[in-house]
Amino acid sequence: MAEVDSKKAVTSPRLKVTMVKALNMALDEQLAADEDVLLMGEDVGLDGGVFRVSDGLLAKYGKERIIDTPLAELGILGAAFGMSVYGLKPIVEIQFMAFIYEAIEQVFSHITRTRSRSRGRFTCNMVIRTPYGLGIKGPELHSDSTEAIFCHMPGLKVVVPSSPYNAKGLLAAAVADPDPVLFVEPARLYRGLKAHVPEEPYTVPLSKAEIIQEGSELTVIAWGSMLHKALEATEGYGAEVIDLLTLKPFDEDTILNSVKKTGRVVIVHEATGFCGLGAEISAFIGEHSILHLKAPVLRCTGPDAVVPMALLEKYYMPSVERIARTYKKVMEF
Amino acid sequence: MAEVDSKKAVTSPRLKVTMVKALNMALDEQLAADEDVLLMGEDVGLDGGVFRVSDGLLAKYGKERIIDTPLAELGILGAAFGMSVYGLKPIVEIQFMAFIYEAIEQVFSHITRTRSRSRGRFTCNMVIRTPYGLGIKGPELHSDSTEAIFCHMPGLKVVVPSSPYNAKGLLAAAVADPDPVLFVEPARLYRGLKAHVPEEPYTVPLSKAEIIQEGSELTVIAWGSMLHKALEATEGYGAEVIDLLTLKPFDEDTILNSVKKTGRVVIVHEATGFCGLGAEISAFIGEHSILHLKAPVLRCTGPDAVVPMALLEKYYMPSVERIARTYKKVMEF
Amino acid sequence: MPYKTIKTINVRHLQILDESGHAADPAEASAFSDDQLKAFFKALLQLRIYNDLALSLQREGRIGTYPSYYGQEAAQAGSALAMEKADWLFPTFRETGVYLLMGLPATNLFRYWLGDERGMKIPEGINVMPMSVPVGSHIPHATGAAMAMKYKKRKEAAVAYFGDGASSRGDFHEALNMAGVYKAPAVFICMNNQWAISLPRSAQCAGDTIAQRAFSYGFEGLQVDGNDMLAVYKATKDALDKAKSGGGPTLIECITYRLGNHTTADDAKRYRSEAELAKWMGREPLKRFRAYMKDRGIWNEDYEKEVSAGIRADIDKAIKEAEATAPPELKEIILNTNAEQTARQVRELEENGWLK
Amino acid sequence: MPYKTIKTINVRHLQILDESGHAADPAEASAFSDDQLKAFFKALLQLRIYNDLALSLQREGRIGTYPSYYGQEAAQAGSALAMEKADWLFPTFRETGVYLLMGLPATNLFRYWLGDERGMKIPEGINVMPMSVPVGSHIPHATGAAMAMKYKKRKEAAVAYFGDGASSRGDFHEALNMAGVYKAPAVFICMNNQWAISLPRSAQCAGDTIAQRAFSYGFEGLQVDGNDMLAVYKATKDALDKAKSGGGPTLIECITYRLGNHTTADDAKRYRSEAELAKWMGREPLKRFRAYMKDRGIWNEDYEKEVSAGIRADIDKAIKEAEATAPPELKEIILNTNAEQTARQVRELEENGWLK
Ligand SMILES: Cc1ncc(C[n+]2csc(CCOP(=O)(O)OP(=O)(O)O)c2C)c(N)n1
Ligand SMILES: Cc1ncc(C[n+]2csc(CCOP(=O)(O)OP(=O)(O)O)c2C)c(N)n1
Ligand SMILES: [Mg+2]
Ligand SMILES: [Mg+2]
Repeated sequence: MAEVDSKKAVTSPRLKVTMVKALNMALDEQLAADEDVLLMGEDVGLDGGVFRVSDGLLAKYGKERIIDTPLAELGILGAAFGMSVYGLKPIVEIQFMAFIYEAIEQVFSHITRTRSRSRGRFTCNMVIRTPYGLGIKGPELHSDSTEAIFCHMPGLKVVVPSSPYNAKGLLAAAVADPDPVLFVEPARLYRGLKAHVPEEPYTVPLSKAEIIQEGSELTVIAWGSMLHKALEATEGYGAEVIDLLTLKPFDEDTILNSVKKTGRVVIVHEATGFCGLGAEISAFIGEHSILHLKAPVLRCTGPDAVVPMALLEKYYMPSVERIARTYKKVMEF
Repeated sequence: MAEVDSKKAVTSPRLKVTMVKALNMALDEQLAADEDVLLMGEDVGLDGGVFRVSDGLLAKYGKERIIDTPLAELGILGAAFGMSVYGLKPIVEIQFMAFIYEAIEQVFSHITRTRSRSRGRFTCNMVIRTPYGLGIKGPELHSDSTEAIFCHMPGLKVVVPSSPYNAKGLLAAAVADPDPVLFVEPARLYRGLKAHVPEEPYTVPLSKAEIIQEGSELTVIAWGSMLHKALEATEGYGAEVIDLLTLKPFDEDTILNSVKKTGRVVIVHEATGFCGLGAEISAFIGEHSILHLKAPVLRCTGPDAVVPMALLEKYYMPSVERIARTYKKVMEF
Repeated sequence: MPYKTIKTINVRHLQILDESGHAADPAEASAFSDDQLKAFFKALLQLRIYNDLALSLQREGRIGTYPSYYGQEAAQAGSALAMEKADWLFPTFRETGVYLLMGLPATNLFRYWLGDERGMKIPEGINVMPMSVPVGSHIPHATGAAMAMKYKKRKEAAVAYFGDGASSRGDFHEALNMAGVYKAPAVFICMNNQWAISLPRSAQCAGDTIAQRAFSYGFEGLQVDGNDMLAVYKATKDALDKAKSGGGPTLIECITYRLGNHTTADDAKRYRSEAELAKWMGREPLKRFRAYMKDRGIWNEDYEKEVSAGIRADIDKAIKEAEATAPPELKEIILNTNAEQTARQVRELEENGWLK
Repeated sequence: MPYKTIKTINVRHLQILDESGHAADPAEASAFSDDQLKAFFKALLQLRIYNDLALSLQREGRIGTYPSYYGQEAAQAGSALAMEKADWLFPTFRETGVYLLMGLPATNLFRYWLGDERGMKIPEGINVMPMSVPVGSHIPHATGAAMAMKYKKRKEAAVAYFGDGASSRGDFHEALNMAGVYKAPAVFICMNNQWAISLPRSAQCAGDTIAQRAFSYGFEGLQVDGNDMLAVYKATKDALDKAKSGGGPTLIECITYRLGNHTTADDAKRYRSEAELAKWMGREPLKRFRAYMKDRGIWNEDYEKEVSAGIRADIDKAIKEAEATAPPELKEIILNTNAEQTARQVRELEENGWLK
């Protein structure tokens, strides 16, 4: 897997770490800096989380701040909401993205609406972390990527890191944000790549995309787990690759500037295409840049089908070849 | 409110009825025709449903088939799923669209996946009916329109009627469909328009849009509650107005044929724009018809904001003026 | 017999005034001072009058759909008056009376019932969350706030109000279970008013009491005569004290009755009998409380008239204020969605002409 | 005292074989015939051997993540053998043994653990739903199926299996509450194996038993020694009989223990003590059952060897078959999403070259 070592990650001392470790460092920093920050979720304590993102934190911060919860996702998010309106800053881990579904009412009817409902009296400074995506040969329902559903919820920010560096900095920014943030972590990249990460605290700003590779022939927009495949598939083109990082609200300027330059766009995501985030990006570009477009904006996504289990997962997920085919289509239009 | 009397609704005897009555007739027919059809939900029995859609059915079919349930949306949809894999055909009423959120896991992780999960051994012939939308001065969370979330769920069909005639026929088709259907009823139109409806059973096919008004200058795509406003706003243009009827999977041919003719498109919906269904339609048109487009595909939607209560609702919802402004933009591009 | 009993659970019930209003438990009743009783009575009257006025306003089209709490005044007032300022409350849409007694200006409430979000902009210092509409979904919030209080080592409690219908919901279960696990200083008050719209309590759940559910979560649940203001007050106070002294949560099931329609959009005649209504009308809380005040020799008609007049004047003023309030600005549609507006939101504000 | 007790609940426990395997209740135990005991023993052995082999396959990388049910064989076998063919089962991912005993070919199971959906294409005539992964979410399905059975006036029951962790979920609550309301012929079997991944039962809920929850739903809940195959069988049988004769649902809490890791991706050493493990190893179900067979004079080593050999041969054959199965065709990714493919799906099948 290609290593994406952000150009910004050059301060020293630096550590070469996985995304899991980078997230662990970010959590540690946030907990150390502010006693109102708590971490809660299933198995986040002694077990350190099923992916070990919270490894060691229980020993350091105690069970009042690293809260192992009963198996009750809606109770967890509901309680975290109660904590946050009271003034704490809970970070919630949902073990796998599909397990947040029981708690969607909490997200959609309370977490994202309390500021509006109370005209600002009550707000919800909460981060919900959850792994997403295929590629880990997980059991059924361990590989969903339904970020688009959450992007459709006014009031929620949705963030997806793609490297250890930006994972650490974005998580810090998410905790600092006064509004709720859904922080969706690409499980396939948890340990799949290592990169240098500064030891000291830093933030990577929300709502800013990063241009991972500059180019003038084709704009490629991707995030998280698909970013590296999308990048790999650009070989042979002068493609500009945008790592979206914050999906909602996304960085409009970076996208439009690139489209102005290239006139050709492919959006890559793992989720099923219909009503996926790719649709929104495509519609947005169409609305604002149609005169710059030299070809249709194409999406390379998962099919309109239920997310499969291990044997079929690598076909469902856009492969480098499938992505390259989409680029070719756009380039040859 | 404009009366949309479908050209197809010409058989006699005909009754001039509201959408509520048309839905009631459809339920009555389905229950009469097949003893495996049941209706369940909160207050659907004696009370006849809070909108009276099931008025009189308890007396006719008894409490084993018209099931008043405890206040437990996930239990209701979960139980209905159990019934349907066992072989029944439950029609579930969710009192207001926002109250399905607690049960989204049932929809997303079971109802829509059981055919795939069991490779066809178990299927789910279920219809979930729920009212949506602003314009009824409802309390908070009584006016959501989050159809896009459900459109993103592979395996689910999403249908929205716009008239008494198609409400009756689409509901019949939904019950006949072997897969789960979310049937989203525009609350604002429940009693807002009356139209002639045949007394005898008929179906309006799923996945077929209807051209409500032919035209060659502009394609307008809308559904449900917004259709009539979108139609009204076309005054002065030779606009072709498409009533989408089935949102997922939508009728691709009708859309593309119209776009080929007009080259200009506006999509109107009440839901917030970001990742709304308008985005998917726009992206789809961009992918398949960019060379026919003479202007950007524009969306006229609710803003990126929490759905408001009564005093602000008419501003949030696209008004005839706002829609007309969007048409103008596209026409003058 | 191979079966052996391994656990026994006893569910208790509390009543201080009997159904006609005389002291069922004279010792407990006489523990309340005259001044306390007068304050309670005033609260009951205030709630009754507010509700009556709200219903007339609705009939006149001056407010929107309104959920009457007629018949539930003792349960609302008895619990609300037991709270301290620092406690946090998580009510439903029917707890209008609780808001009033916790100090929310009636003006706010009338604005809210007009469909104006600003009505639920609760003033700083009043720790009552906006009314929760999705039934049951707010119960876990009280658990979380209570966990936060415990973490912060503050002597406060979090209180959730909800109905008999809400007790069927998953949120109820997850919330009470978590509260039990963390021994959170929470009080769960179930307003069992016998109906969830058209569904009677007996069809809502097959258990004999809702109170008994608490035992599965490791804490006590008790039933209280919810039309007996003294019993509600005492049960709530005891539960709050227990919570604040580390004893963990309590579930209180107030047995009461919704004498009116579910909301002004409902017609209860469709689903319930006149006989049932008449039976409960006989147990109506204000009448009972008046009877006890008489027993104590501290009530007469003039006294009630005087108190009523004061209350009515206050509420009339609030209505005037509410109706004189300028409508919300259009930019409000977007402005409160998040702390800072996004580029798209700014565009929407401009394009829709909502900035003026 | 103004408080009075209005309800008393007694929670019962069932054990037939004691912890060392001797008859705790000789009368009940002797009601089982030698042939029955032999069939039970064979089932226990079959489950033990299957699980061992699955674990080795996983270690060799020949199947994916696998959740061992080591230690829970009596609870699975005892309940499964009490079922009739017409009953409908709603299990979790840990009930592999239940599938085997209900007649699902082991080949299917091995395919499933390889990550092949076809493994859960349950043959017609076997009414067991595919394994449910989202914990607790399938419990309402049993309620619904049971309601359907009652509506169809069939003498059948629906059975949900779930863990101690699942009992904290809202779905558990809504499902049992509805089952109580409709007196649905459902049996809810909680496999309380003391752990939900790293969370011990004591931190899952503060109530003393999970069984007692049933009373809030208006029906009985009882605890059963889940490592005592006879007790599990009897409790399940009784509950099924009651359900089928109109007596409504039952909740059975099987007290058992997960002797292995949560799944092969888990390391239980991170969170639980050797001492606890050793204690439960002493109560392990196969050993206990063997001891009782010995008491009855129907067990010796040769007998066990012979039975084992037959089981092992069958499972080996199933593994070979499973491994010889051709991988799923790529079009399977889409084909089972709905009954008929949409235009978009057809395009996707073509563009991705999945039709060949
Ligand atoms: C989740 C949800 N489902 C349905 C509704 C519609 N609804 C509003 S109140 C109500 C009944 C509530 O009953 P209960 O909890 O007993 O409270 P009460 O109205 O009696 O005060 C229903 C079904 C809702 N608001 N939320
Ligand atoms: C809704 C949901 N949340 C989290 C998970 C991850 N998970 C899988 S099994 C498990 C623990 C289940 O515990 P229990 O119900 O006791 O069953 P057991 O594993 O002990 O058999 C968890 C948390 C899941 N599968 N579903
Ligand atoms: Mg009620
Ligand atoms: Mg367990």
